[in-house]
Formats: sequence, structure tokens, C-alpha cells
Amino acid sequence: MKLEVRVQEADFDIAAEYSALRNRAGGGLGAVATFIGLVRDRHDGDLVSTLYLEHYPGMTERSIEAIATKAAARWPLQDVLVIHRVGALGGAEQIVYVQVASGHRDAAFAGAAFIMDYLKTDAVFWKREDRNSGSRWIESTREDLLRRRNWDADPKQQ
Amino acid sequence: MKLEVRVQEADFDIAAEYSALRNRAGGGLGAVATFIGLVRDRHDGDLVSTLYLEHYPGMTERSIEAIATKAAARWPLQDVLVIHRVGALGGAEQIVYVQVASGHRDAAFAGAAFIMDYLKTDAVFWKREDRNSGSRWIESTREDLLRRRNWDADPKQQ
Amino acid sequence: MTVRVLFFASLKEAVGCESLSIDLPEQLELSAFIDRLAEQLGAHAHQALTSESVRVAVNQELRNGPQVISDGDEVAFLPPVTGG
Amino acid sequence: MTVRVLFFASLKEAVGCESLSIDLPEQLELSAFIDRLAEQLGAHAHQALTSESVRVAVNQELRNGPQVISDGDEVAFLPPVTGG
Repeated sequence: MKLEVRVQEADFDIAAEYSALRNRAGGGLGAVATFIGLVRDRHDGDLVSTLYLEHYPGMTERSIEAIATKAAARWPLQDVLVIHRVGALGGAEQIVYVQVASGHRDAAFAGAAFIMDYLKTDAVFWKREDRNSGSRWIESTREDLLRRRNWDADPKQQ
Repeated sequence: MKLEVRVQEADFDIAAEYSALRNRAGGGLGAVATFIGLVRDRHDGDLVSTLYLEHYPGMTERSIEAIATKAAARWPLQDVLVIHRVGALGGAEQIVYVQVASGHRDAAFAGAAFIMDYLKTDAVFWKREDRNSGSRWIESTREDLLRRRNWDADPKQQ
Repeated sequence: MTVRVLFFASLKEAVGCESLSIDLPEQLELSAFIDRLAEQLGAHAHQALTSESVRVAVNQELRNGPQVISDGDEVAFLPPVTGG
Repeated sequence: MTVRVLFFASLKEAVGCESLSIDLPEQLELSAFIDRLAEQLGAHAHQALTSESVRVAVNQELRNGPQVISDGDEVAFLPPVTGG
């Protein structure tokens, strides 16, 4: 399996990433599932002017590689790319890109969903939301933790 | 919800579709899940030279719209696009694109996976595989039918 | 009255025809209509079109119950769909 | 011996520092090391760094058990991660 993780301030171009995937995979690709996360410009009706993401260079990348490796041990994945942005992000900006290629669509979908769920709880990032009403560091939601626990509890869930 | 279905011989450009989605959605987008299906160049080790897809213009589009509408009744989807190609497709060519936008990632993932599963069984297409060893019309696999039945059986499955 | 008839995929190959228009003196119930088609296409077509796996769409709607074919109808014979 | 220390996110704000280098006469066990840090950063730092939710990474590996801080180590104090 090919696995690549990038943590960067710069925006990403999903067309370039998908095109690079097709070039390196040749004719062997069957299914590609992707996920793009965008910064919502509102939270509970309050305007979010900026989302600020902090990371620990080196450790953050390895935390994401560990998640992707876990996914690849569970489903037959061919090629996994995760790009996560850091720094100050405005509303409607792209924040995360997950691209999973597999011979089969359920492996591709499950791999991408699994990686996103674990990213939400285990990846080494800290997020601060800067709103009209002030700035605050965000914590993982209970929902996110439960969703991750579902994968742990049911190794056969696809 | 915005829903668009296109059945066409021409190839599609996922970058253009994703960019159009971002333009029409403005800052309200949170999560976009996409799926791209590609023609595998081998089947059981045998070289597949061409995959030929036939459709029933009008009825095919409506069969896909019905699937997407069913998904949108089940999860809060904002924007659904399905592009399916017909005609003669060679190995490594793109065949289907599903793009689902939602405020939340699990709805986006579930919507896209649901649409793909139903497309495999309910969409009005007929596929012929032209191999070295001859030409044959394909039937839905038992696996595909079971996968669709899983969604029917468990309306809460996400 | 004129009825437009379409055959798809393997069925198109089985009956040796993709589409045709047929002139009828009067409305016909579906099974009589298929008998009339088979006169034109041959006995092998009768067997192919009445196979249990074949579904019939009239004006692009799948039919379950009895069906009368009328002037201007589009009647399509569909082998089991493969899906996308 | 020199040790590099990093503070992240809310913890960086709590202790009022992002990173620092500290010179020590000898290896120290982690709790003694934190005592030594607090002498430099203030008592509020001691409380923040020993909070139950704070995890410590030495050379980018999370530590669970006892830990001795040695020359050249990179010691990072991490508040609970938010995820991506």
C-alpha cells in the first residue's frame, strides 16, 4: 500500500491529487472514495471568523500515519492520502482531504470513513475557534469519541 | 436539497464538478464525500478490453433520481450529484461519480455509500464485458443484492 | 394505432431487433400484444419476451399487473438490470 | 545538560510560553523536572503542567510510566488533542 500524509498551511488541490493517483495507479484502480472537510462559517448560529489549528510537527504526521495504517490493516487499501491544513482558516476554506483507493468500493468507503472518525479523536491537533463572542480552544465531542468507539467495538463493521 | 443526475457518453471532470459545488454552496458546506468508480482492466485475471454500458434514456435518469431521493429522505443531504457514463469504456476510464455534500461527515459518507449500493442493483443499466475470451452480459452479483438488502433491513444503519 | 417497441441489451440480441413501430387495428392486452410481436419477429422472440426475468415498461413505467397497450404507447422489454 | 521544552495550545497560554531550553546539572525524574520548570515559569505553571488531562511526550513519544529526563531530550506538554 502507498501511504502519504501531509500537514501544511497551504491549501490543497484535490484535482491534482486525484490526477496524480490515477497516474501512479495505472489501470489497476477500481474505486476511489474521497472526503473533503470544509470550515463552516457558522457554529450554533454564531459567525466563526477564523478557525486556528495548531500541530506538533513530526508527532502529528505520525499520529495520522498510525490511523491510516490501522485502516489498511483492516481493509484491502491500495493508496491512501491524507492532507490536513494547519494555521488560520477562514469560513468555507478546505481543511482536510482524505483519498482512499481500493479494488472495491466498500473497502474504499469504509477506509475513508474510519480515517475521518479516528482523525477527529486521535490526530494530534488543537483547534481554536475565534468567534464574535470570543476565542476558545475546542475539545473532542462526546459524539466523536462514541463514533470511534464503535469501530473499536465491532471489528467487522464495514 | 439540490439533486442532479447526468447520464452521458462523455468523460467527466471531477475538479469542475467540485468547484461548481463550492461556488453554489457558498460558505455553508461542511462535508463532501465523493466516490469515483473506474473500469478495472482485469476481471479474474482476464484482460477486459472494453466495458459496454447500455441505458434507457429517461427511465435510467429517473431510476437514479429515485435512489438519490431515497438517500436524501434518510440523511440531511444538501447537494447530490451523480454522473454515470454509458457506451464503450476502456480499462482505467472513469465510469461513475457520486458527490454528496452535507453539514456532517457521517451523512455525507452514508449518503454516498447508499447511492452507490443502490446504483449497483436498481439503476437501469445493462453492462456487457468484452474480453479476450468473448463477450457477455453481466448480471448483478449476489453480493450487491445482499448489500442493498442490508440498508433495507436496518433503517438506522449509518 | 401505432405503438413504439424497444428491446434492450441481451434481449435486443435475442430478438434480433433494437426498436420497431407496429401498427395495430385496436388496443391489445399485453400478452396478445406479445403474440402479435412474435408473429413479426419469430417464435424465438415469443419465448425471449415472456421469460420470467423480463420486465415490461409502458411509457417508461414498469408494469406489474394486467396492461392494455394503446395508441402512442412506448413499450420496452427489459432484461434484468445490471446496475451502474 | 540541555533540555528542550514545548507547550501547546491552551497550555501554551496557561504557562505563558511556547518553548524554552533549560540547563540542568543532572538527569531528573519527570516530577522533579516539572518542579524545576515551575521555578522558572511560576506556580500557576506547576498546576497547569500537572493537570490530569495533560500528557507528556518525550522525544515525540507519549509517556505513561516513570520517566527520566536526560540531556538532549525534547519534552512536550500536550493538552487533550482536539483531532482534525
